[in-house]
Amino acid sequence: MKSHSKISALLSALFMGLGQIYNKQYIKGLIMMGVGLFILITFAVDFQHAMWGLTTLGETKQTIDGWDIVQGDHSINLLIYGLIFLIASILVLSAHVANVVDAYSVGKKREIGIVPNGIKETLKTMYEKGFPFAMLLPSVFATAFLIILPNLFGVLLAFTNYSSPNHLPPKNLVDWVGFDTFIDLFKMDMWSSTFYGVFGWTVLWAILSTFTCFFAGLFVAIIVNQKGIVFKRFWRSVFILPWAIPQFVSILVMQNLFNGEFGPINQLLLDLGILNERLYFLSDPTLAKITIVVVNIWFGFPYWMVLMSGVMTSIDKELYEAADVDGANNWQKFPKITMPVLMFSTAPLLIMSFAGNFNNFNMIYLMTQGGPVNTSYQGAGSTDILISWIYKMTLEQRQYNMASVVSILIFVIIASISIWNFRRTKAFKEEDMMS
Amino acid sequence: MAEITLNGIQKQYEGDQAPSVTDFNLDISNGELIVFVGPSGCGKSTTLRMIAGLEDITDGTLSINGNVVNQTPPKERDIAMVFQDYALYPQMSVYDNMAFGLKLRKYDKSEIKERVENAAKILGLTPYIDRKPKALSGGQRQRVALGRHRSESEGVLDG
Amino acid sequence: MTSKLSRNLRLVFSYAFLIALVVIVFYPIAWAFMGSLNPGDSLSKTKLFTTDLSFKHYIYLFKETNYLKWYWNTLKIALGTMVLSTIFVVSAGYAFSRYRFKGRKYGLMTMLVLQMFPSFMGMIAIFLLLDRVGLLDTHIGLILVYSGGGIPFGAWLVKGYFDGIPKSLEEAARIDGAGHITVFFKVMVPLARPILVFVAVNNFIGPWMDFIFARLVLTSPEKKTLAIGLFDMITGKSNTQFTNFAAGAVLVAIPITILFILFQKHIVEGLKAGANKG
Amino acid sequence: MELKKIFSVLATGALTASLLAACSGESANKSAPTQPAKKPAEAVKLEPEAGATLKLWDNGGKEGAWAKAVAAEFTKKYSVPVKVEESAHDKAAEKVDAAGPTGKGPDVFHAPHDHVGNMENSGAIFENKLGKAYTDRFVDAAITGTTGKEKQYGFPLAVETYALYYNKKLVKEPAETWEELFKQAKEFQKGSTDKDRKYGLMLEPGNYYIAHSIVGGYGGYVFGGKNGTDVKDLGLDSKGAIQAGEFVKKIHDELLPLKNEDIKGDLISSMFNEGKLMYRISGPWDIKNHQDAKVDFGVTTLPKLENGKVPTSFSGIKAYYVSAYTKYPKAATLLAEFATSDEMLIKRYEMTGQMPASKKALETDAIKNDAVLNGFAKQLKYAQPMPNIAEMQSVWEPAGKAFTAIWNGQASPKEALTNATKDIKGKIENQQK
Repeated sequence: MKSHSKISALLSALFMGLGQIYNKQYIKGLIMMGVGLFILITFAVDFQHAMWGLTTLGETKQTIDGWDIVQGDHSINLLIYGLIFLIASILVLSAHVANVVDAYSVGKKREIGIVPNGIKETLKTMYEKGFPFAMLLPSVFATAFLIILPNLFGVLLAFTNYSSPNHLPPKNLVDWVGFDTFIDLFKMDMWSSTFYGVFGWTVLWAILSTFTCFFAGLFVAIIVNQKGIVFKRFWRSVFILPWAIPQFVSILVMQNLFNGEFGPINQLLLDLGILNERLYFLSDPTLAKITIVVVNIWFGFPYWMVLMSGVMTSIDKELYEAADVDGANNWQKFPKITMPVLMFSTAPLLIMSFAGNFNNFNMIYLMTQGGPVNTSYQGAGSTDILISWIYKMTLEQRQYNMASVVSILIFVIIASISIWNFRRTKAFKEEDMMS
Repeated sequence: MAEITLNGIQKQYEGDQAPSVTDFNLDISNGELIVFVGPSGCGKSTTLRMIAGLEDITDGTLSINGNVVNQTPPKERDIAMVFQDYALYPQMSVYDNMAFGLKLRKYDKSEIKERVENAAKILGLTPYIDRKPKALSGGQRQRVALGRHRSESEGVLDG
Repeated sequence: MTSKLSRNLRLVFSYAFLIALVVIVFYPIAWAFMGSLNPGDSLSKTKLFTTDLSFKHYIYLFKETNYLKWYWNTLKIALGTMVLSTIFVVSAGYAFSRYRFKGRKYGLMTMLVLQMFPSFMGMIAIFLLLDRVGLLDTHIGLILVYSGGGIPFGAWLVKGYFDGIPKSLEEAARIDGAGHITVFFKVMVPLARPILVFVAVNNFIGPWMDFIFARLVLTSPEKKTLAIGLFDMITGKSNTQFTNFAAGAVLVAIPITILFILFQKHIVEGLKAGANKG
Repeated sequence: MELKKIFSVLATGALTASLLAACSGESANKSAPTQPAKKPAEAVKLEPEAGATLKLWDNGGKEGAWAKAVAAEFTKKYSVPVKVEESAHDKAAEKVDAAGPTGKGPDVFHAPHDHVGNMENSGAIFENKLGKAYTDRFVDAAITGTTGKEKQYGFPLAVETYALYYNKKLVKEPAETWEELFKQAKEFQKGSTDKDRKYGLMLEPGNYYIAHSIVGGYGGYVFGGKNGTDVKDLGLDSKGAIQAGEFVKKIHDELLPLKNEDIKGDLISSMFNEGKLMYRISGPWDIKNHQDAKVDFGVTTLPKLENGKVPTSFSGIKAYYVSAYTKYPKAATLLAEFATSDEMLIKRYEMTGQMPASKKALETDAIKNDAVLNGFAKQLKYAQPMPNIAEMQSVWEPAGKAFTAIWNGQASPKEALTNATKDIKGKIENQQK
């Protein structure tokens, strides 16, 4: 007996749809061949050039001769177009593999005497088995091109010398330099001392801002949800306001409120006799850090309040009733029942919030622009966190490669903290989650 | 009018070491009432779910009324199943819960109405016909779950 | 008796705290509002209690700038983002929650990991990509960027919510004779309404606040969004129109705040879903 | 691949040829009578390329309105359509980098002159080939400012520098020396209370753009060398600069004991508008603001330092540049030339109030009689164009930081400036790789 499976798989591997035609699925095969042809025409020709661009980052510089401007290879564009093709080709390749697998399995069925599906049945099984893939398709495309591609590009930049002033295209070519930039970051005093300093503060900031908001939100939620408090909805609606107002607006307002000389907060505290002399909220390095953490509570507590209220109202009443029967009072019920439930169900969000604060660009950039100055830092201020430092590096100083290196480090840090934490939460271990 | 035959049915979940159901043979004739009894995890539900078409059958053949239905999707098997948690659609009223399957099978409106009302009467659900499942007691919910299949199919599996 | 007393005491303190908190929450808001009515150019000169008020900044917005046009642009982008991202996120979240297929685990891992990249790591790449497909400086391009960017987080959230819906419901529907599409639209989507509203509201709000990607993608002034329009008033050395900015900001904040309060219940639900399953 | 190589060899050859031509062109100018045949190609009358269409980027607002007017006239004259798009000039260089290669960039754009170095390095701008006949029309600073390491690029629109604003109601005779200013200001500040603050002088101390005037006045410098472009010779820790740091500290201690972070531009403006501020140091961009607030103010040179020198403010040159990504360099050059003709620059002054960069336009009566502009013009005589080499981008942040630290009392002037210099040196070295 002929090995239909092998022959058809081989044919399909040769060209999309051939194996299907061999398996007598003519319409399906023809459609697939059409798709294959389309890919070949639109894609394969440029592919080689794209890969050349990705590996060499270009060979000719821009030249100007009199009035003639001849554009050379633009390394950065070549890099991106190379990536676009790379990702597209992965998608195409997976389609091709699916095509081979399909041909193989249909061939296999033929070997045991099952007649291959006609086009009608094919469509039906496609609908039955392919439904989840169809649902995923739009997101896969969008993710591949709008998230993976840009991030991959960002990662790759770290391995080039793309930076001002000597490696800016199109007049210059950008080259692959391997890990040189990473080594620079840690070897050069100037960069590394800034990095360690900014990194330390970033971690501290992320922890402080996450926990202060968490507990502030928890506290407010407990107060509002007490028995005997009326107009619960009203209170919650008011406290949700800071969350609803566009952040870039309220941060700028806060910046004005906390102006050391002219801000009303200082004046108020002086008038009330709480202070004897002005506090320089935003110009003293330590005080500035405290100020942004405190101000951040204003922005961050509503989220947790809303969340905690939601979780608290959904805790099974029977738990409390059982505790009542056991003779527990309010002070015992809270740590024994409420708290564990809250912690359990909010832990994953706490981690996400930590990651979010780690990269809370708006807060730092709009509130202090990283200031006050820190004379021992390179390109960063006392309150700069890694992400705002990167922003300055890319936009103001055009050190694109160094910015990418720091981005990668941020990613590695956040990813490892998050994954380590997720692993410890129950949600992650559940068979259903990751099976 | 349903006869169900299980012939050498086997279920192997991917990643599990031992199969959940091995070489299970059973003939159920029309009108017969069958009860599976056993400790939890012994494969009762898996078998039922295979009959209903909710799980793929790893090996063996399942026939209903003499036709092999291994590959037939659940909706074409003409089987009903009452789930442990009743699986009532919370967003629909009792009436709509019971009428859902009929609507999907394109019965005409008057017939749906007649069948549903009839079933409701038998199960004593007429007063609650416009309520949502949430507003029913456990026993009432169970009856709705039964009732939604009463009108439409022949074989009933009680999970 | 003592317990009653302590209860009352507790309530008194609680109300005092709540009222204090209301003041703290409202103070910056009231201050920004008064700033927008303050006739000068500087926010720092705002007084909370004063009769020296003027609507000139609001008039300026409508007469001297394209404020309405920005508003309209932003509304379009916000609606587009809302629809598109909800489609992306719900379809992906549903597939991840309800189906078992090859690569599911890796898909979920990827989604998790992708959330952790610093957001503006690949801005240049996005710019050139949009250019390549001819979507640079178009609202559609920006909508795509926003909707795409929200997929990992949103899909996880929606997946978590669907995970909480008993599987038996959809199995019952399948036995009732429903196909994939019917199960999805008739049974699952109505049940997932809270999370859908949450995702939709979230994505609707995003474009009102972002000034980084909007500035990257949109270059022509007639396509500006509110956030850029307002931000331009206060950046650069000759742009110190803080009070015009405040006026514009007040008009942005009002609808969003209303939206937030209206959908409060759904937001709680959505967050809870995220909390339960992360 | 092979073709590409051949092509690149050809192109390099062409480049060398053109460089040689440029050199000999220069010598031709010097010894014009003996070598009339080698007249540079630039002198040939320019014609726009057939089918050219142009895109012009300028700021919005009044400058944008002017650009549109220019575009309309240009189209009338040359029948080349010009599309004007709004793009903030201080972000233009960056945007050209991104948009240029995609073909979405402008043909001509407005940028500040201190970006010339970077734009030259990345090859974003095309040389101004109009030669001496063109450049002679402009004030020197405008041309040096828009000249890069290799070539002259810009088509100057306006020159600006900062000077001393004074409120005429509060100041009878504006101070000529800092000594006088200190005296007047202290007198005025006597009436200041916590609730009703009054200040004699306000400036943004953390901005090196401003601080440089004092540094230069005391003989300090950023880069040494002939044109201030020797990046090996850093002068921020020179004696003059440290003296300047001490003087700035004195301003803080005696006149303006506020923290740098608390002094914002909008705040200074509103203090000035309310008549609670005698003097401020700022540029022409604040004119409109104060005129709108109906403040009776004057502008004059910065007061003399104790060594008798007028502080050397930084000047900025607003100029048009031809993008190196343009398909129509000739038409684009023509447009830039047209926009910077005396007639158009006078029109620009009328529409925007900015000081034109061309000598002839500066001679017109309207400008001569513009008291405010005159104040800036006087200061301009002492001004130094901001260095436009790319390395300058490494200076702003550390230098600003140093002056902030001095102002806020975080570091002594010597310490702060030595640190800054070290920092800048390191940055520049790092970038030379």
